[in-house]
Parts: sequence; C-alpha cells; structure tokens
Amino acid sequence: MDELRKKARALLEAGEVRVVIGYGGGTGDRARAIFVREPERADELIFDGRCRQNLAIYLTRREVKELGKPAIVATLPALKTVLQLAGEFQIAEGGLVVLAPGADGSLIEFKTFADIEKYLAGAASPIDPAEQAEMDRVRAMSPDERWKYWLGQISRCIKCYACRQACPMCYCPRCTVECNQPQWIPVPSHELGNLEWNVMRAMHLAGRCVDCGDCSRACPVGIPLYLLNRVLIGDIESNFHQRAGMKAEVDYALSTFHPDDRENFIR
Amino acid sequence: MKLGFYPGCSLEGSSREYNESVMAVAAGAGIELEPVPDWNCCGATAAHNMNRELGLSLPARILAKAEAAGMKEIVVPCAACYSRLKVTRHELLEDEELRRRISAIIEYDLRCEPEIINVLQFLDSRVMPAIEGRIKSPFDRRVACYYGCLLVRPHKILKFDRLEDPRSMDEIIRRIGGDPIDWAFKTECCGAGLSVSKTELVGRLSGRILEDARIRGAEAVIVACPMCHSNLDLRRGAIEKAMNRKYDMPAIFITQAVGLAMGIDPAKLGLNRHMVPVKFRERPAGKVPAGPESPAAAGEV
Amino acid sequence: MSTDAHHDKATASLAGAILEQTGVPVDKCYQCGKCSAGCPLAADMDYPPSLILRMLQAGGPELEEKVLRSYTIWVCLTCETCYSRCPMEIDIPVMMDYLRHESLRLGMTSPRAKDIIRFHRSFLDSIKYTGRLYEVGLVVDYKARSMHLLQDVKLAPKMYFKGKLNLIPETIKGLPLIRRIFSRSSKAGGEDAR
Amino acid sequence: MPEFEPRIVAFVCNWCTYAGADLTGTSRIKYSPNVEVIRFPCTGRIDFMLLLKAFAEGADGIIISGCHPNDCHYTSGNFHARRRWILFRGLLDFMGIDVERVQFSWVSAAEGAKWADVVNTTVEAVRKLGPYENFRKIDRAGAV
Amino acid sequence: MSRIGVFICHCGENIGATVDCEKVAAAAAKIPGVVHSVDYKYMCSDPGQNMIKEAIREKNLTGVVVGACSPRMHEPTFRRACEEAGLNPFLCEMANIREHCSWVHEKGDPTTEKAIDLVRVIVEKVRRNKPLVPIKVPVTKTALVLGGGIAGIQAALDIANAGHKVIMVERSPSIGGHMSQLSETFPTLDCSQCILTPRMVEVARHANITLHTYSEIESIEGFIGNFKVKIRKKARSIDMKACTGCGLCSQKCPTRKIPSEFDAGLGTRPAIYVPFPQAVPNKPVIDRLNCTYYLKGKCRLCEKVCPTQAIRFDQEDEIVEADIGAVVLATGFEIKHGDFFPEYGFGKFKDVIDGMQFERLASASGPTLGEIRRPSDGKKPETVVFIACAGSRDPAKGIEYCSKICCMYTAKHAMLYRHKVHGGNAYIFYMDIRAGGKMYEEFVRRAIEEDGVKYVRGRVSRVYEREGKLIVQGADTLLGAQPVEIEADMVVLATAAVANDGAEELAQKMHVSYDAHKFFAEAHPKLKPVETNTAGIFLAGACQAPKDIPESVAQASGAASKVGALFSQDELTREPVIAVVNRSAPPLYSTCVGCFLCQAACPYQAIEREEIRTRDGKLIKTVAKVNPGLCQGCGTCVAVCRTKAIDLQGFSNEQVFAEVMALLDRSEPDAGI
Repeated sequence: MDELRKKARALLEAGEVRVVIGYGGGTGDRARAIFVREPERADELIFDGRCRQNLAIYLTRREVKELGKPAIVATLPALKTVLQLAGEFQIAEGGLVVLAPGADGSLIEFKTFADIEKYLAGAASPIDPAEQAEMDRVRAMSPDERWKYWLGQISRCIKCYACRQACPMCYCPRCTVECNQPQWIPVPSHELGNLEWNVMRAMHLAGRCVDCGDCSRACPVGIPLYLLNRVLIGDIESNFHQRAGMKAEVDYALSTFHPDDRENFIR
Repeated sequence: MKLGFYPGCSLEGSSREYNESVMAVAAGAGIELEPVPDWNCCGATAAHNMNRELGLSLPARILAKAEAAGMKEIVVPCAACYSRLKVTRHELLEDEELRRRISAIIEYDLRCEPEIINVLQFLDSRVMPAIEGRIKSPFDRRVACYYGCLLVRPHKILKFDRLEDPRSMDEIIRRIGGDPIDWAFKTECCGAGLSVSKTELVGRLSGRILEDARIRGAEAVIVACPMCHSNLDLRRGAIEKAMNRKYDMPAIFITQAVGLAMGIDPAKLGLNRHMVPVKFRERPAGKVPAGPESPAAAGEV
Repeated sequence: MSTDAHHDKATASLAGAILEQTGVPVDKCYQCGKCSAGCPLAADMDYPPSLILRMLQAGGPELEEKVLRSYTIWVCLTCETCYSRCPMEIDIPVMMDYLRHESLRLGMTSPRAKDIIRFHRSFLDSIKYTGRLYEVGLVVDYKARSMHLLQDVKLAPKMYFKGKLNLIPETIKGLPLIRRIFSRSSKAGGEDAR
Repeated sequence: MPEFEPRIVAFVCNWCTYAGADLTGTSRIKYSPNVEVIRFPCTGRIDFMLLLKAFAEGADGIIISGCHPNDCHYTSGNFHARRRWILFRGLLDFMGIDVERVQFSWVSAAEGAKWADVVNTTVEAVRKLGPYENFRKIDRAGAV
Repeated sequence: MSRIGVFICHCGENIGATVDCEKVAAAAAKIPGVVHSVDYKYMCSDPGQNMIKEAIREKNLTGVVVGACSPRMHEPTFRRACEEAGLNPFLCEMANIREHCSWVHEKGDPTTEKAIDLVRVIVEKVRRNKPLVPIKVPVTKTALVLGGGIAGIQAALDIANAGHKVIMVERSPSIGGHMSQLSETFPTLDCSQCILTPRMVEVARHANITLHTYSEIESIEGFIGNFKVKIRKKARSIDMKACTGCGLCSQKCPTRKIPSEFDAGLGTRPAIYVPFPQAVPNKPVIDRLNCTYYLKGKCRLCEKVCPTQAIRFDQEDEIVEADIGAVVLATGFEIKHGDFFPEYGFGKFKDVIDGMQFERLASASGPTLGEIRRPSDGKKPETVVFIACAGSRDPAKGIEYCSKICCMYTAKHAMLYRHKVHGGNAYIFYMDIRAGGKMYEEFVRRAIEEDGVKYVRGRVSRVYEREGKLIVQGADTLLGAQPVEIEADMVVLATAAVANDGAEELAQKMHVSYDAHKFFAEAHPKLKPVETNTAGIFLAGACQAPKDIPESVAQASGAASKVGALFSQDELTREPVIAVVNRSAPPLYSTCVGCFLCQAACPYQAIEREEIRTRDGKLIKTVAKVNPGLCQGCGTCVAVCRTKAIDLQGFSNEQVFAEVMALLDRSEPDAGI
C-alpha cells in the first residue's frame, strides 16, 4: 500500500499523470473508487481484499477523460480490460499508467501493453467455486429446466441497466436499447423484453468480456449474469482458442474465422 | 551414464559379435548398458506377418518391462527389433483404444514412456562425444555404409535421418577416419526375413548390394543390423551362386569399426566370428595408419 | 474380367474391410506403379503390389480370392520401400499384414508360400516355448516342417565353431505371460499362434 | 382439432440459397408451404436479434441458410455467420431456448432439391415439437 | 404517409393457376399505406409495365411492390419501369410468389395465404425503402501489368493498343519470362524466341507502355479505378540513358562463373550482364551479390572500359509512384527444384535435369547451341528417360494437382531429342497422357508413331548412378506392373509447376486471395476466370494455375478486355447497396464508437478510419467510414456492429426488422391507420 501511495504521489507531483484512479475507503467495509488529483491526497489510496471493482471502467468515461492522463490501480480483470480497450482503439499506448499492486504490498508498474500481455500470459484466472458450482448445476439441467431457471431469473429483471452501467466494455455512448428505428428492445420491462435484453447484452460481450463479474455484483436483483458471459467465454475458447483481454490488438472472435471452424450443426 | 539396452535374440546367438562389439564400445566410452529385465523376443517379421495382436504384444511387453524398470531410453542395436519397438510404440501412442487392448493382453498399463534409440543414434550422441580425440587407430578404409530398410523406413514413423541417401553412418565412419563411398544401395533390401525360407532370393538381393559396393571400390560393407549382416556374411554362398562371382569383401558391424578405431582388441569385438574373414588390402606405401597395432596391417584378425 | 468385378463398394468388400480394420485406403491408388517399380521382389511375385491394389479396387469374390491365395502377400519383405515412395501414402505393408492374416484365417495360403509360413510358425513356436528365439531349435524345427533336411548342413558346424550357435535354449522367467499373450492374440484373430 | 401447422421463417442469402430456392421453383419440386423466406445479401448480414424477434412474433421454427464454405459470394460472409451461430446457438441452448427449432444449412444455387428437403424435414421436425409454447406464453405486457 | 402500389402478376397460368391472385391483390389493398392494388396476366409485358407507370403518375406512388417471379429474374425490369415513370428505382421491390410459392406448392388456401404473407412483407419493406442514388467513382485510365512474361506482354499490348496507358513492372532485368527460355513450342514446334521477341520489342517501343524492369511493387492502396501504387526500381548500377548496350563491360568482367538464371544453371554469366542476347531492355545490370567491387571494394573494370561512363556503383533503389485504375497480375510460375526428388537423385547426379534445363539444352541460343549434350561430360546421351509427373499429382510431396503442361512438353522434349540425336532412345514414364488441346493429341501420337518415342505407363521409383549410367527403376503397369529397368545417359524430370516465390506476399499486398498452393484465386471458377475477388484486379497466365502459352495468352487478352471495359467509362456506376456509417448531430456525431471490430470482419478492407474534427482542427472522435468504392454490400459489418452504427442500404435494419414483424403478423390490419 505504501508503495502504491508513494508511486501515486510521485506521478502526480511530476505531472506525469493528472489523476490516479484508485480505491479509497467507503462506508462500512466497502471500498469505493476515488479519483486522486492532488499529490497530498495520495494517502487516501488503499488496496486490500475489498478492492474488487474493475476501475478500468472509468478509462472510457468522458468525465474522467477530461481530467487528463490517468494512472489506474488495476486488478487482474482490470489489466485485461486495459488490453481489450486498447484492442478496440479506446485507449492508446502511453495514454495511461497502469499500476498493479500485489497482495504483499509490492507494486508492478506496466510500461507497455506488451508487458501486460506478458504478465497475463502467465497469470491464472481463478474462478469462484460457488459460481462454478452454480454453472455446473445449470449445465446439468434439462433444457426445460434451464428455460424455467432463466425465465425465473429474467422475470425479476427490472431493466435498470445497472449491469450495463457497471460493465467496462459497455462504453458505447448510445446503446442499442436506445435505438428506436427499429426498436430492437421493447422499452417496458417484461419477460420478453428482459430476455431479449439479456441475450443481446451477452452476445455483445461475446469475445470481449474479461469476466470481471462487476455486472453480476451490480445487479440489484441478483441475476447470475456471469453464467451467460462464461458460457460464451468457454465456447470461444474451446472452439476458436481465443480469449478476450489477452492482447492489445484486435483479436475478436466474431470478426475473424477459420475455414475449418466447427459446423457439425449445419446441414 | 546408464542406458536401457535391448539386445534381441540375434545378438545372443548368431550375431553375438555385434553384441560383443556394442558392449566393448560402450565400455570404452564409459557407458553402462543395462539390459531390459527378462526381455523376450520382439516377434520379428513372423509375428506381425501372422497375427496383428501378437505382432504388437511382444514388443509391447518389452516396452512394459523397460518402463517398469524406469528406463527412459532403450538402445536397440538390431535394426529389426528397433523397427518393431518403434512402430509398436508409435501405433499405441496414436490409438488409445489399441493401447488399452494391448495393455490388457500384456497385463500392464503401458504408457510407452521409454524412447527407442538405434545404434547409429547411440554412437552419434553418446559414444562419439565420449571418444572424440581418443581415436587410436583411424579406421581409414574405403567402405560402403549399408543402412538396410528398417533404420530409415517407414520414415513417417521413425523420422530418422534422410529417407533416401541417409548420412548418419557415413558421418560416423568419417569421424573415425574412414572414407565412406557414395553408392546406390544404402537402403535397398537384403532379403531379411527370407534368409532361411527363400535363400535364393536373399542371394540375389544381397548380391546386388555387394556388387554395387565392389564396383565402387569399397573394401568392406558396414552394417548396423544382424539380419543384414547374416545375409551379407553367412549367405555368401547363395550370393556368389546368384551373382556368379566371388566376393571377398567382409561385412562389418559399425560398432566393430568404431571399436577398431578406439584400439579395442579385434577378438573382443568378435571379428573372428565372421564367416567371411575380415581382411583388408595391404596399404600402399606412405599410407601407414596412425596406430601401431592396426588390425588392418596385420591381415586376417 | 468377371461380372463380379467392379462391384458396388457398399457391399462388404475386402478393400472395405482393409479400410475399416487398418485404415489403409485402397481406393486412393491411382495405379502409378511406383510401388511395383521399387519393390525388390516385384519380379518374383505373382502380382506386383500395384496389381494387388488394382485387384482389390475392382473387387469381387474371384479377384479377392486371387489376392488371398497369392504368393505376393507372403514373399513381401515389409521393406517399406513402397510405402515410403507412394505418392498417395498408402501403407501397403500394413495392408499386406492384413491380407496375410485373412489368408491364414480363411485357409487360403499360397502353396508356394508353404516354406515361408512354416518358417514363421517355427519362429513363433520358438518364442512361445522359450520367450526368445532359439535359433538352433528354429532351424531344426523348420527343417522338420519343411522337409528341407539338408539345407545349411554345411553352414551349421562352421557357425558352431565361430561361437554363433547356442545349443541350449535360454528360457525367460516371464514365459507364462508370453504363453498368455499367445493365446489371447490368437483369440483376437489372424493366425492361431500355435 | 386440425393438425398443427408450424410457421417457419427462413433467413437466406441472395446468392446461394435464395437462388437455390428459385431453382426448386423452376424444377417444380413441391414442398411444404409453411416456410416463408426473407432475403438477405449474405448470411453474414443476419443479425442474431432477428432470430429472437422471429420467435417472439410467433415463429415455431427458423431456417438459416447460405452458401457452402468457400462459395460465399463475398468470400467470407458465411464464415463469419458460422462463428456467430456457433456462439449464439450455445447461448440459446444454455438458456433453455429450443435450438432444435433452428436449422442451419448450406444450400447452393444448384441445390434446388436440397432446399425442398431442408424445408420439409424442418417443417416435420417442428411439427413434431409442436407450437413453441415457451415463447408464446412468455409475458410481454410487463408490469406497467 | 406512404402511398404504395401493389401489382400482382398471374404470369399466365404460372402463378394464377395455383394462387388466387385477385384475393392477394384485395388483401394487399387493405394494408395501411397501400393506395393501389391490382392483378394482371403478365406484369412484365409492356401493358403490364405501363399499368405500373400510369399508377405511379396518377396515384403519385411512393413505393411499388410487384408480386411476381424472383427478383433475380425481373427486378431490373420493374425498377427501370419505375425510373421511367419518375420514381426512384430503389423504391421498387418484388415479392417472389412464383418460384417460392406457386411453383412449389399445391393450389389451395395455404398457398394463397403464403402469397399474401410474402406481399405484405415486401410492402412493409418498401415502406421503409429510401431513394438511393447509384455510386459514381472516377476511373484512372492507366493499367498496371505486373510481370513481363508472355501473359503480361499480351495483356499490356492489348490494353495499350486499345488506347490506354500501361505501366509494366517486371522483377528481373529483362521481360520475356519463361517463354524466352523455351526452345520450341508445342504443338507446332515453332521457335519460341522467334515468336516472342517481336512482342517484347513492341512493348519497349509502344508509346502507351512504360516499362519498369528490375522492379517490384512496394505497396498498393485504393480501390477499383483509383489505386495508388509505389514501385521500387532496384538499383541496376547502370545509367540507362548513357548506356548504349555495347556489351563491352560484360566481355571484360573478370567474374564469369556465375550460374546463368536464363540457362537454368547450365551456363554461366559475368557479374555485369544482360540476361540473354534478345533481352528488353538490352542493357546490363550489375549483380551486386557476386560483383567483386561490391564484395571486396575493388575492381571497377567495367567502369574503366565503359565507353559512355554509364556505370553507377553508387546508384540507389528508386521509388516511383503512380495512379492507376486497374491491375493485371501476370507474375507467372516456377518449376519445382531442390531437394524435392531424393529418390531421383535430382541435385545429386548432374545428368538428372529438369524440363527447363532440357529446354536450354535444346535451344539454339543455349549453352550447347542446341545440341543435346549431357551436363556431366558433354557426351551425346544415347538413352534419355523422361519422367512425367515429377512432384505433380503427388499428395505425399504436398502437390495434389496436375501441372497440366508437362505431358505436352515432355512429348516435345522426347521428339526434339529424337530429331537431334539420331538413333537415340527416348523413354517417357507417364501416368496418363493429358493432351486436351487443339492438335495436342495429334502431337503426342506423332511423337509415338513417327518419332519412335517409347511411352511406358508407370511411375519411376528410383534413379541411381552406376558406372556412368543412370539406372532408372520403373514399372510397366500395362504389362502387369512388371519392373522395368533402363540404363540411361540422362534423365529429364518434368517437375511440378508451382507458384512463384513471393506469390503469397504479393497476394497479401494486393488483397487478392490465393489457394493452398499460393496460386492466385479467380473470383468464380467458371464465370469469372480472370477477375479476382478484389474489383479492378485481374489475372493472366500461370500465376492463377499452371497454363501453357495459348491459354496464358487467351487469359491475358481476357483480362485486357476486362480492363478495356472498365476504362471505357469515365466514371464507374455501382449499385448503392453498400454499408454506410451513420452520422448524427453533435455531441454524438455518430453512434460509431470507433472500436473497429467491423474492420477485421470486412472481406474487402472497405472500412477506413475517419477523424471527426472541430472547425479549428481539434480531434473529436475517430469513427469508421465505409469506402464506397470497395464495399460490395455483404453486410457482415452490420451484423458485427453493436451500436447499429453501420447499416446496409437496401437491406437496412429497419427494413429487415419490419419484414420479420410483418411476416408473422397475420392479423387483419385496422383500416385507415
């Protein structure tokens, strides 16, 4: 933590960055995102087990962009987000400083995207056992049970779009749900519209989702959105051997192809 | 250095000079060869010709014994045994169902761990580095390196040397001071398994090999397979009958040639066991070998 | 050519069985003849390798029987020259193995191949009884089977004096397993490995 | 009660399957009238959302068909489509949406007979599955 | 409010017998916005078309739906009719109630109901159609011809003779290609150089052709009619203007033992050289990899002897830029060399040669002045074995295809050999004789019947050398696959024709696709044999697949005619069915977020980057832009775009969405909406 604060202060003092996007203490035992713009406030930065939010979400926010060059405190998913955003031309090499604090208080500063790529290539992405258990449970269901399961989940959706708001890859200034010519997604919240919204959200993230899980955590009614994301992540990996957020260049499963891609379902 | 070793039946019988020379050369290079415990016959041509399961199970049991003994590499001097072991290993690794079936037959869950090494690989990677600079009496003879079929074919499985016109044995001969000739019968078949049952065919096939070596002025044919050796040596009568001429050119195992260069006693290399006496032409003046006791100068050994 | 020739591929053909059992695609052969050109024993065969393939392609009971009764399949040395040069990468040696097994199973072995088969049997017997090849036993057994009693009589004493012949067979410890391997293999097909 | 007549929507590309279906017509090969075609330039153009819309509007089955691999008029639109369907199909299946009701096929401009066969087998398969009740029953009024 | 006219065609009995057309027209009339709905016997006839035109004028229609046959059949007809009546043609669509309905279903209510559905769908589509204007792009009437072999020469001359400018780029120091190396040509046996060199000279002299030899393409960008190309002119070390081509430098050059490319390695050349006497341009080049001066820093003998001081040791590569409208790729082929035939000893035995080497031996301008002498000792070979299919039709060697030219040239080689070496034996080992071509079969028969060439049907397994002879081990498959062994003095391999080295790189540079063997791919195997999938780039000759001279020339003329057709217009008109990135008011400017994931999906590299800037030049955002010249309208980008920022004109999101909604909605429309 000291390393992080020292570094943040130095960066701000030297004028290398204008803002450090990091975690600060929140109400109760929660951490919240803070935007440190003055060197003297660097000591407000914390880093511990509470710091889960993917701060890379702020990199594409207009309000944050206007603050000037940022430094970002990055967790593993945030590192992937940085690469994915770079591959989608939303951030550029040299346009930000990436700081990854370790649990032991150490600090890695990534100079280039290539360094992040190298780091991620060797890093494991653990999956929460409870979430994996839920995945296995749903997979083991019959199609009809799965339909009932999801209908149950989706009927609780209130279309508040908190999932979209929390997602670092949902940076479009005008989302398709706001498109009314044609009206792809019905405005009111009902099962059909909710279903369409959730399918669309998952598909729009297919090949782009870095699996940070912020969408599920943001959902006020607790829909396990991570399941949808992970099904696609798994299919992409097993079919196309690609994974989002591993490269700082375009490597999008849905805009590439292999002549020998699977087609056992096609007559 | 300790390596697994599969001599095979011929090396214990009709080609024991091959075994003797392999052992002598290995000892000279400080390598210990540890035989696969209680090894059995690989089945040779007969097994795979007559019964597919048997053709795979016999080599598989050898692999099993080696694997159980923790051997990582097995040196297999006999080219035929090498081929059977290598092909079996390949087939079992390629086909999981077959591996399970054969494992059931040999009562051992074979993982096919041991790598199979032929005599040329053994000499090239283990012996030569150890004896570099210790060549006492260069084997400066003009010889024809004969590889036969099974060291290089099927290339898709063995992946050893070049399929047509292999070079590894020539290279070893060159390193011990010899002069390998460029000739056309390096990998032509000698008749192999028909030695006993169709001796006349073997006479013709082996005869063509000796004839080409003779035309090109080879003093000896160097071999790396006991079957090739017995056809070129034991079957000299059939050869001479088929070709209608006499051949006094000896057939020598590559390990014997290396052993001679290392200065090992010819008797320890089993050179006296050949049917065709190992005799070389008297050297023209000025071409005296480096070693004082070169067997070459001494006529028959 | 018989009316059975060029019969429907869908019916159970020998070529179909070869493909199914060994994965060797007989249909791929386009009769370039490179295998026959390089085969060291093509001239000694009743049908050179490419002709065997053609007969299998044409198919039909008559031609298939000719293949199984051929001398070719027994005199083939498995030298692998054909396979290594085949432009279509047809594994002829593996196919030959299968044809031999079928020929044995159906009792169609060529009379000209008697000696070769006798030798193989003697060879396998030696393994079955000792676990290894007992050369003297092999030759004696083969001579008895083939009645070629005088073959190599001059060679044997010479070999003995050169120390090349063991007069007492060596028996391996794992012999019971070898026997079991023999009996299991013979159940699996091909030669009943007596 | 009359037999259930499924409604099938077919999304096809202009250059192969649409032309193939034209050939079915010129060859006067009869097939079930339960299918209706919407023409696209290429399977690459077909938005996955249209499939959901078709089900929502009462389709009992869907056919998606285009050029065989390597025959795409636009060289690779069908390859992109194939990837899209691999993923979309997996997602639908995971959500319990009946992927049996979606038939993907490659029908070339020369395969008039194949088109008739694809239509007929799909109609029969969907007839067996019955009306897509799951989608018909889904609430679309919403809590206002 | 739309004013749509619906016109239902009976197509005689074709539709009318199965579909109740009157009922369809009546149902269509009830659809909101449809102000006119009629049925008629033959809509495509003049009276039928006039009905449409009159309705457009009288009812002031904003859209037309013709329920008739397939749009693939008559869409142009009806769109033209609409245009003639003053309606934008893209406001007219067809409902296919014939091929997709009346012809494939039985007569009855379900069929009529389906026809009504189909019409309703198209009405909903047309309601959302936008008037579109065909796209015009200017055409630069200069063609780039890449490759100066016979195909390139033919294409260049044809284009130039049609009055257009041509820039020809050739990689080697002279044009002429493989054909200039050939001795005589089948099936007429006329001398290759005699018929080629006049064409080469014509290229050099033609006022419309600019020739760049010893040059390569550095880069190309743009699209049909509007390419920009950079050409790297490699340093020749010669001042081409000063040089008179006297040849003194080559005579005096001390480095003389360099294997001659032109003689396929059988002859030698100096370091400063003209590839062959008839070269165009006939001026030397210094081979810097072998020149003593470049290797060791001294010599400069050529400089001393040059009477015009034309040697330029310090010359550098030069980049030439040009605007061009079309490209003809004619980069040719190569024959397989190297360690590819170990069983035939190619590269090991001097007297085992390839077909091109034999051409040089047989050529009057070759190293032996046309006498057949074997390379090892210069002896006349008494027996020559020719091996066809050396590497071709050989999946084990990775070449499954037939090289197509070998059967004929091998017959020619054997024939030439028999003409030149009386009493010599010529054997050809072959698998099949493929002599499909005018006078080709006759030519092969002549080789066999008149010239006594012995054909043996079988592939050779091995060639080895024994006492000065080459032993050829083959088999005669027509004699029961009996082994055949021939003692030959020379063996000629008809080695496989393969793509030129660098073909893959060039294809990537040009954005044309290529096959597994790196031959360039035509746009359609039958109907577009000279086009590539990139508009404006055409193919000629063996760069597409192995070809003989007549075929290469024919294809070159075909490519030239395509270029001519393209250049006959000042502007290109293209269907406006293309993708467009939307624009909106500030502060959004466009819903495009500039993620460029569509870019990789586009098969035509049609998606570019566009920077939106304020008036004073400040960058606001970077968005995608579709190049209308390159876009072919597949719409793959549209399906990839999350924000629906790209749409496809003619198949817009609104249109296809409405079609789906309308198709399934069979409820009676409320009248009067």
